Amino acid sequence: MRKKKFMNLMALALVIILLMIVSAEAKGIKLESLEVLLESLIIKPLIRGLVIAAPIGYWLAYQDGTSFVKNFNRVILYNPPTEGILPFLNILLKILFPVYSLLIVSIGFYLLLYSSSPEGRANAKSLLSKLIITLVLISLSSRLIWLIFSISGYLTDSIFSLTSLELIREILNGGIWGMLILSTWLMIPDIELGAVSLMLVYVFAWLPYMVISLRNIILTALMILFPLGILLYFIPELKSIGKTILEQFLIWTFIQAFMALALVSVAKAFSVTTLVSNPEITCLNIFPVPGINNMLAWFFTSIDLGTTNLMTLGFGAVAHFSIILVPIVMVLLFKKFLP
Amino acid sequence: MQREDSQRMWNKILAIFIILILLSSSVSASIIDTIWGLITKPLKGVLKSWEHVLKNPKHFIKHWGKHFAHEELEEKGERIRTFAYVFLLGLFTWTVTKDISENINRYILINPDPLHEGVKSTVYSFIHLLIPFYVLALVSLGVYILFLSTSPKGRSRAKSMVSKLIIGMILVTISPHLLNFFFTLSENVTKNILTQGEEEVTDAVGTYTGVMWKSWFLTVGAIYGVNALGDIVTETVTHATGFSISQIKKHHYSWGTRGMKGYWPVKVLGTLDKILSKLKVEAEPGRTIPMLMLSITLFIGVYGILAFRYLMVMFFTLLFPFTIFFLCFDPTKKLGGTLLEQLLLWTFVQEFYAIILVAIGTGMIMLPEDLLGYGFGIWPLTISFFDLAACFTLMLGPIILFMLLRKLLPPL
Amino acid sequence: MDKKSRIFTLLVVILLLSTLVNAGGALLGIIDVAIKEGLKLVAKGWIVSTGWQVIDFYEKIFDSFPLLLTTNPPMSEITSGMFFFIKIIAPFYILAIVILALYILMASSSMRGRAKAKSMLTNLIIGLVLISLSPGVLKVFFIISENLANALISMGANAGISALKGASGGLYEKFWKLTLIHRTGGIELFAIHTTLLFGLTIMLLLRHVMVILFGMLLPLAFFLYLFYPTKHIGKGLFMQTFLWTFMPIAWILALVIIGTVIGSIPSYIPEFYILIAALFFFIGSPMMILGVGDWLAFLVFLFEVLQAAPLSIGAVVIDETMK
Amino acid sequence: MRMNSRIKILIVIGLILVAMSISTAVRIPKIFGESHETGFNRMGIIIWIAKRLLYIWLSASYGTEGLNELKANLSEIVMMNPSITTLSNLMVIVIKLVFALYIPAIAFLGFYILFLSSSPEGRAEAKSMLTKLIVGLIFVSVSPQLMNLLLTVSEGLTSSILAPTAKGVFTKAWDTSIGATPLDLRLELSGLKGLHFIATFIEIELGFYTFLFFMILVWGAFIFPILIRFFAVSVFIVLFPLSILLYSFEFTKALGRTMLEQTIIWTFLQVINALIVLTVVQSIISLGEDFMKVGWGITIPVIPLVGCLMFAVAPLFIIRFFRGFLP
Repeated sequence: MRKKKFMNLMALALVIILLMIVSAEAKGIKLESLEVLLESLIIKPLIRGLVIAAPIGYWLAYQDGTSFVKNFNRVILYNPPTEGILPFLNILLKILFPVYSLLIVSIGFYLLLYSSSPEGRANAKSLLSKLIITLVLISLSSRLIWLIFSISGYLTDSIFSLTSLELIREILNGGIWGMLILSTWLMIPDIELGAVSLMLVYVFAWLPYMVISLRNIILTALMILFPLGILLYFIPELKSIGKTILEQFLIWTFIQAFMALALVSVAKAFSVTTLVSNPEITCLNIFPVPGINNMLAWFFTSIDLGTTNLMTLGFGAVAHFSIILVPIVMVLLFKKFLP
Repeated sequence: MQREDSQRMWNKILAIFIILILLSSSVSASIIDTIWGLITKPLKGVLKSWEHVLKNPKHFIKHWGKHFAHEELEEKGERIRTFAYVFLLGLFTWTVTKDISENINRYILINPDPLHEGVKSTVYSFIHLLIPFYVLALVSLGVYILFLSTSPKGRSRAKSMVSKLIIGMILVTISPHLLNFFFTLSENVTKNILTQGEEEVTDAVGTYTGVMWKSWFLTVGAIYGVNALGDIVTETVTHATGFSISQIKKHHYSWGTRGMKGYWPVKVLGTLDKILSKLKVEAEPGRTIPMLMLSITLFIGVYGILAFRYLMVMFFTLLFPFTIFFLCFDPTKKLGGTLLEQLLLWTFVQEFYAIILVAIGTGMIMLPEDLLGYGFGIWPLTISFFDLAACFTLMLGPIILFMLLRKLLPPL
Repeated sequence: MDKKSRIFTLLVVILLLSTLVNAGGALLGIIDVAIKEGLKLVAKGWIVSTGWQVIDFYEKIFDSFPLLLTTNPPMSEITSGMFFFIKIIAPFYILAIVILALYILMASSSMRGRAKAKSMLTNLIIGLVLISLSPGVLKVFFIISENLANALISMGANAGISALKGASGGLYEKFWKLTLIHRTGGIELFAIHTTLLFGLTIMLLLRHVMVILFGMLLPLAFFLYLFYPTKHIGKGLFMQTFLWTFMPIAWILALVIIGTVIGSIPSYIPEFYILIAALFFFIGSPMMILGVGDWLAFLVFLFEVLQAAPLSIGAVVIDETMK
Repeated sequence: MRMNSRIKILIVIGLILVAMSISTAVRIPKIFGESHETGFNRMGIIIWIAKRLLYIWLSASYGTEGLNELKANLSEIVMMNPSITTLSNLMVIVIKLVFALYIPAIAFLGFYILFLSSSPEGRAEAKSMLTKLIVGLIFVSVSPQLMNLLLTVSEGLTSSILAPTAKGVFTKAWDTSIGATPLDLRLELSGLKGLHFIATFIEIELGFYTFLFFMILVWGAFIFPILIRFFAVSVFIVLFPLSILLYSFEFTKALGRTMLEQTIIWTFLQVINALIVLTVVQSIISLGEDFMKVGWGITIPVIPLVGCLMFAVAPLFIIRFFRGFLP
């Protein structure tokens, strides 16, 4: 109804303008309104469309705007190389070996000479075994990390195999493109109108990458701390620190599996959820009269102008947000699970 | 069928009307001529209006450039509006800084006066409100003692509760005086702190006012400085392309340009004149909303928190009889404890404020000079990070201390 | 405004214009200004109509409210994921049972240790039953929540939905009125409005996603619940499943309450603000009723939305420091 | 119908012909043609100012929508409570649900007793649980009356607090903080309205971003918590039987406790609101008008402003601090 009213108003206004222009030109009087017409209704919208919306569309289509969409599975599956910790590991071992040898020798002497009470001997033995386990684990820690990484990678891969990657890619694509279409639709009459959705386009393009790279950075740091964590975990006084390090390492490793799970469940939900009414919107807003827009949009969609609907947009947004939400949920949910 | 008929009829009528209108303006002239003219004239006019554009595109560019800049009409308004904005913001800053540097101590030290007759009467009306509660509590206790108390232990507890209630009654009746004593105590402590660190306090307030002034300077710079730079650049560019003579000629100060246009001094003079006059033009206050927000946040952060503190103290002052009652009646002890704790803490916020002021002042005095320069903004319009940090400490420090002390207090 | 009257107005305007065209320039100038303003009005009308199209686009989610709130995703999608996780769990499970059995047989040093191991074994068996039953458990959740939802939504949730629609309509009305006066006048309102509607959509769709996710993790939850160290993780996962499944009950309850109560609010309170309060109440109702998250978080969010910039900053800081 | 339209058409045709003849007969001199530039400028300025004024008027009227009614019945709004009768049918359903839930609960307890019956203290514990459950059953069956009692108590407290209050002072605080402009047919420029007036004349976004939302908040912070409380209280009225059940059942006691606490807190938030009104009034009376009154020309009355905004913050404190008072 409101739309109809606007249509009438604008049609009237356009007729008036045309008549005025004709008559004024006939009388040879320069019109201000003509320039306003050209400026605010034709040139500036065109500039907005061409200078702002089109480059972003190009960026999404041909540049790295949709790079996350293109290879999200590779990015999520990526883990930092385990060779990175080797120098740190060597330094740690260099420090630890003399200490360890000293301790072992002292314990041996203790067992040999002052083995008075059986429980004392038992304690010494348990200490010895602990030391040896720690030593083995630390010297094997890069292998250990590699093992954990491969487990979580395998898990992630098999989770991805629950649905087709194409569907997930389609959903992500739909989210980011739908936002761009929406912002273009809003941007052409007034730039501030599309500010929120334009911001969301950039959020969708960048924030998943930010989260994943944050994961990688934190994981690298924890990987370097991992042997130290093992060492501290076996020292009763410093157990809590070691526990925290190991826990955080495991959590941040398995976040990738949960990201995959979130995407998979988004895909499942997308394939099963239905809306009662699923409206469409097409990024064609070049005429002040919405009716004409819709007509032209209906005409142009046959040659595939950007069109989005509520399902695609909503689930695409949910997919992007779920990537962002998963680490928070994980870190909150999986606290303190080591003994 | 009917609708199509009416449709066709309407189309016909429309056509008739259009023809009539076309004919209408040709009552005085010959028909064919006018109709031909009506068809050709507009086309001719349009062509005429665009042919000069086609001849010299430079003019076309300038024309549209002027259009994308502000209209002549709006320039007048712009000058007045921008100046008014800067002036009013400066006035606001001036009054706030003056006010706060004059009587920050008063604002910190003020406490609600429990002996003020309005407050007193309200408190006493609350005490009247409390009487049925007291009766209820006593009656229930009596019933408990008489009938329900099986064990002597419980009876003794009930008796102690009765005595507590009696004490509570006495305390309630003198509660305004108690509060008055307490408030004077805390005021004296605060006064001592403030007098201990006199110059620290003045230094901290100086930092605060300095930041407010700096934000005003930034506003002025953002409004005028940017335009000045932009105009210089545009003028040099137009000189390089060299068709600004006409602009100088058209300029309302045409003293330098009459008759001897084209010489470089004239150009330079005209350009300077243009820049100086342009400085007031095209300034957009809308682009200084961050600075405005900073000023408003600083204002609210100090005034708002102090006023809010006063109101909260008043709130718990009015609740004080209830507090005592809740404290003295065992089942609601916890609630009363919370209320009392709140009253103490909100009253102590003034001490916190004094402490924070002295701390900021000390920090500012101890800070090496060369560090103070670091800040954001273009030289000389920079706000030092330390000053900003000091201001935000002034705003949030009391609240943080409040929360910390709330954790430290023993559970009542 | 039907067709005929439109044509009539058109004709009258054309008539006036043609007369003015024949009259001289002064009138033409004034008309020119008028038409300049008219053109600006057209530009604003363009903005408003565009905004209307997008708001209409978002508002279509209200039609799907009953469907989205009363239905859960079909089990067939979830069970596949469940079986995937059960496959993952199975080897660990067998390993655990075997180790325990060996422990009981061989290294049964003390009576207590053996008893402990036996209780562990019974635990494992119970877990086995639970895990194999986990689709059934989820199905029971779904049935309960759907029946409750259907029972509640017939109590007049439509009135609540129409209240939310009314809130949206009020925001739109203010937006277009302010925009027709100045082109940037209502932008802020439009941003708030679209953000709210988009947030509603996201919430409703995210719930389905989360139900699927935690439903798939349900066997894992049972498995983790059996072992003492990972007990609270399993509990957390289970609680998440529970909450995300029963969240629509809270929403529908809020809708029903809004629809029932909104009539009894005295009329001197402006209706627009009642509706907006209803909208925020709907958004925050899961936090209120199911205790998802903190109250203060919801209230702080509310004041954030009310755009009291310094005040809400203060509230956030207070919240942070109080934790 | 059709006749009418035909007559209309004829009339219009006649009009057009007459107008054409007149307009072509009368020739307007060319002098007006020259003056068209200046006329345009003057008109432009007038239109510019008129637009601004219209915008200010409209946005300020949105910012203070229904404020007079609020001022008129302040205490009624503070004492506003949902009536049980409107919610009775929902409550009946919940009570039925709770009764249905009692059967499994009692059955569960029976099994518990069977298992615990080995030890006497365990049996006693189980028995106490059962008695608690039965008492809960009684309370559930009278829960509407209980809730009514609670609401009545809080309303009585509220009214007895608001009775000695000079509400005029509070409405005056609203007036002073919102202020007035010439658009309200008053020869003054004061308060947030005046600031918004000036800011909008400087830049429309400026007025919008800085003062309009404060203007809404000054009384929106009053009305929004009260409305939210209204909805929340009605939710908790409906859930009251369920919370009693959860509180009386041993294994869900924690959940029931929080729910009951929330019920009580949100019910008695009314009293807190009344106390805030009283506080603001007393502070303004005891401090006087021009304490902390910053500004020159247009002054910013800080105490009334913060007093009005206190509704936004104080309930947060109350809800935050006054928890966990139930056993």
